Amino acid sequence: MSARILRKVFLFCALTAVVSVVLIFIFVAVKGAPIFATAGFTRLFFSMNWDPLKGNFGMLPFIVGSFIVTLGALVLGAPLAIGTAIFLSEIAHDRIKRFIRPSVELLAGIPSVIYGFFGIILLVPLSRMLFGGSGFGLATAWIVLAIMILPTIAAISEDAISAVPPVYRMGSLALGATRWQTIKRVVIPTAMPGIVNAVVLGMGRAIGETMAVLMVLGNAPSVPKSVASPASTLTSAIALDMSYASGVHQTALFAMGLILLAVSMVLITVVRVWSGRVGR
Amino acid sequence: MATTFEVKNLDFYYGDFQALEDINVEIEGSTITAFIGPSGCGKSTFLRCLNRMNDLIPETRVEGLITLDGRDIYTNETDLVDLRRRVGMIFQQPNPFPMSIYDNVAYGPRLHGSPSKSELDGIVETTLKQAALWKEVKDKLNSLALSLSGGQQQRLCIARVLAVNPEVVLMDEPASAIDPTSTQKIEDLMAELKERFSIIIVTHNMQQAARVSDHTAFFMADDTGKANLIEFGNTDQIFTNPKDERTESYITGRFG
Amino acid sequence: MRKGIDVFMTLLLYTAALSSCLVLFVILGFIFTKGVGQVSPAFILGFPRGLNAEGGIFPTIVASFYATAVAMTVVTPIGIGAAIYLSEYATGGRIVRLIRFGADTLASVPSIVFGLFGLALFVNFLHLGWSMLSGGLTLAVMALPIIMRTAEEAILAVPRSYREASFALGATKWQTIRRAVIPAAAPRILTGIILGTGRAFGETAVVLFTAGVSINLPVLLTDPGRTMTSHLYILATEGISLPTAYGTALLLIAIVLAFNYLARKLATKVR
Amino acid sequence: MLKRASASLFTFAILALVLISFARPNQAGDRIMLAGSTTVLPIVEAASEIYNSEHPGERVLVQGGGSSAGIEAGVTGAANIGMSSRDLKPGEKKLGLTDIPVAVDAIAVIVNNKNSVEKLTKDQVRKVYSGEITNWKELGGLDEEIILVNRDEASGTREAFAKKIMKNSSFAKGAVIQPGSGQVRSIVSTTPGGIGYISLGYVTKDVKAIALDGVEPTVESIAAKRYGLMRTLHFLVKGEQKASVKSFIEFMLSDRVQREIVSKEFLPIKVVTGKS
Repeated sequence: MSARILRKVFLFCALTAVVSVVLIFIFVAVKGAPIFATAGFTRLFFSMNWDPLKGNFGMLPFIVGSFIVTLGALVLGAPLAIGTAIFLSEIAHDRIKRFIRPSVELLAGIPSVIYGFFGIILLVPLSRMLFGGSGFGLATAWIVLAIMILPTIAAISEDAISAVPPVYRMGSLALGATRWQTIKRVVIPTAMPGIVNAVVLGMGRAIGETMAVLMVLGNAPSVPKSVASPASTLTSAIALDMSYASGVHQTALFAMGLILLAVSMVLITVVRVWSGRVGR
Repeated sequence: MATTFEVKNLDFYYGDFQALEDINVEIEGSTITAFIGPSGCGKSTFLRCLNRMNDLIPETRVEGLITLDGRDIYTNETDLVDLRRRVGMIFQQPNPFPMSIYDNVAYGPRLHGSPSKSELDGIVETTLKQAALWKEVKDKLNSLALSLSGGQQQRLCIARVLAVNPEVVLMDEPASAIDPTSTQKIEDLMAELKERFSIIIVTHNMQQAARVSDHTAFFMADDTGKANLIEFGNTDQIFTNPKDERTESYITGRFG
Repeated sequence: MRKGIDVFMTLLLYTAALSSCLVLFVILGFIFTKGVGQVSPAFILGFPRGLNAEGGIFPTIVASFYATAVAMTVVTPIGIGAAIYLSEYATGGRIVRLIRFGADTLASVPSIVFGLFGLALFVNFLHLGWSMLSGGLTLAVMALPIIMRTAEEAILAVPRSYREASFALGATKWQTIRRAVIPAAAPRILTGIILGTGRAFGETAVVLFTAGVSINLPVLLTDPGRTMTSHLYILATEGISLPTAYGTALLLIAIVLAFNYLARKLATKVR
Repeated sequence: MLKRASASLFTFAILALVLISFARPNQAGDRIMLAGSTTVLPIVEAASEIYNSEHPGERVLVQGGGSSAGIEAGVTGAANIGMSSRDLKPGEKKLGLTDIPVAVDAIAVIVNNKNSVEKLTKDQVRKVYSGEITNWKELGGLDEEIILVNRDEASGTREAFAKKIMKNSSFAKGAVIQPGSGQVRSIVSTTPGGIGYISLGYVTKDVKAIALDGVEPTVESIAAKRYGLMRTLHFLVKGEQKASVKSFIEFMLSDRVQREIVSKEFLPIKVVTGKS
């Protein structure tokens, strides 16, 4: 096979990634865009009234739902993940590291439907006991999602933290700083861009999560009033209705898919620009 | 203020490899002591025992006695943090923090208390002046320390250590990685600082040791890497008529 | 006082790390204890029976392997080809940046959007219907970034000296790649493939809308089939036959963790 | 080597195919595709298992998706038989579907066993589900917040409940929505203030079915059409059907299937229509 043809073949393989992204955009946009024409921007984004059978497609409850669920998951999951990352790179000696790091990696490997199932059989009754209500709601979703994004944030933050040159730690200790002061005042500030990067990627994962949220959040198309009340996110709304929706209802679901795509695109560009500028 | 280190039959081990054997020496305050000897003869290892920086390296063991002002520094009750404040250290490779010049110097004082802005400004100015760096950086205190030259960075590290007003400053070959003019500045600096605290410097450069130090300690390691203190005395005696012929052959440059 | 803070914070970080592992063991432990009684040869090889799909889950196991096999057979050559282009042929500049941006974006697309895309393109537009083919192809697109990234890292990890030695013997670029670079990188490439397989096997949102949910033993590429993940989702939300759900969850985790273990074993052997 | 990597992959694919041949020989054969209501799904799946074993040449494939999806699949031909647990809407009647009732189902309103309320009027149930009544003490029960559990929009059960109970008021938005009757039952059985509605076939002792307008949901009250919340389960076909589809429909309506499978969940169709 002549080298030129080969080079073309490999270029074609490399371009499939770009082609796939373009195809995804085209198909989701073509199927989703019409809703903006018929229903108009305001009625879609700023109306709380989601009632497809009566032709109302107010997506605000899902947008707000996605935001609240993701925020809660980050508030619970990020500190735990960063704490684990700091522990692994700054404090743990080898024996513990060989035990903790694989478990965090295994957590990342568990399919999301297992997290959803685990949520239903253990966390829902727990949340019902603690917060009342049916157990399906924000509290359970926060916990499940926090556990799911923990490995992502922990792994990437740990890379950033262990990339901090040891010379800075020596300098700080030599000035009589305690280990925690060294971590707090030198190590973390230096690794901050990497940590922020990890949190943003964790956020992307949380926003994109479908199955676990669908199984534990209770799927109510309304803004939750309390921690125990059910809610719904863009992803769970799509997954719940997709199997049977038709006509304008289906277009609305594709439109929500378009929003999700746009949000994850924005997150990716933020990460690339941020890490690009800092020259990770 | 005459802080003295007393070291009695000190042995030091990396795991089961003995690096230092039976070191006995007494280092008085407000003097400059130079550690010289061929590379790999344990000078830096001994220096790092004095402020227990060796503790950071796993599986190291110290036997024998090191006292600072008469108090043993290797007990469990020793306040490691306080020890390192009193015994500051300058590293071979300048290692300012990735922060502004001001924050670098202010780092130490902020650790050990919460000084006010005005107090900090005072400390920063005096220590930078003591480190002979003030004139060069006084109008760009907020710029990144990493933007300074190698020599300036080393002097910044000195200022940073001075800011926690140590009693002893250990210098691990401070001038080996910087340009000659900056080295000259640091040597003048050491002479001035001598009144305020004692300095212990590890150096390869014998002219520097002869010029700068009051006392000199000559170390040598046997072929297994185990180092001993061969001879210790004031500098001119060591450099004019050393007692031990090994010191003499090292001084006259026959080997090492 | 500062000493106190230091000890307190160390303890805090210690608990953070331990709680991360605790979570893993609670999940695995809980599903194992509840599920182990359920898993028997009859469960693995039997067919779902009765009103609430109790009984065995054999067709779902086959469907899962089938869809994953289709996906990996499609994505592996493309992924490795792309990695070869990026690491060996790419001359930098706009195209490479475009490809990297494409791969990064693909990696960040939420799985539900892959489901929509698979439904719109493969199921409806190409009229492949709910089938192993639609499910497999959509999983392939999802797994592409993982295979590309790990394969590229593997190829770049091959020392320059290998290439120079091969060129010095008069080998062409392609011969060098085929005989020197890829063999050296093969174990790590295989690790990436196995990781991708584990990821594809554990996917639900994608296959739910592309492979169909009818309990059926897929034979032809056009046959629909409910995968283990969809089966677990339906059993869990139906909330009727929980024992079967536990059994399915345990089997699913066992298979996925086996893939991860295999990948790790291969990776450590190489490093 | 590239060969080794792809070789291991092909063995992987072949392994999957071997797994298949190992199983019961399952020829492609004549496929009968059913899709639609998740309420009708279980009895059709159970019936199809027997049908497939007794008719080796044919293979019945069942897919859920809810009544609307079933109706659409029946019209577009994506499925030979559409399954629906609700009557056709006026607009859907014009699509040329022939309606074959296969069973009768009653929808029971269920509450937690600890709930002291025994009976409710249809209007009270409407006010509860539209969010006008939010505490059980307004219905003579304990002072406990009402936790609404609703079905997803795909469900025919929800459609029938909406038509007969909600009439034109809409469902409260804060209800927990679950895609399966099993889950609705398990939530109500474990949530003191819970209320839900499921097909009578799913009611077990861990929940309490309440009387509607004074009528208990029993076989007698349904047969006598006194219970207010009933619906027929339909097979929907379009135009002429091939032999295998007709034979499966007859199989479904046969006394054997109606007695052994249908009556386990619902009521045999002839209970209401009186036809044999």
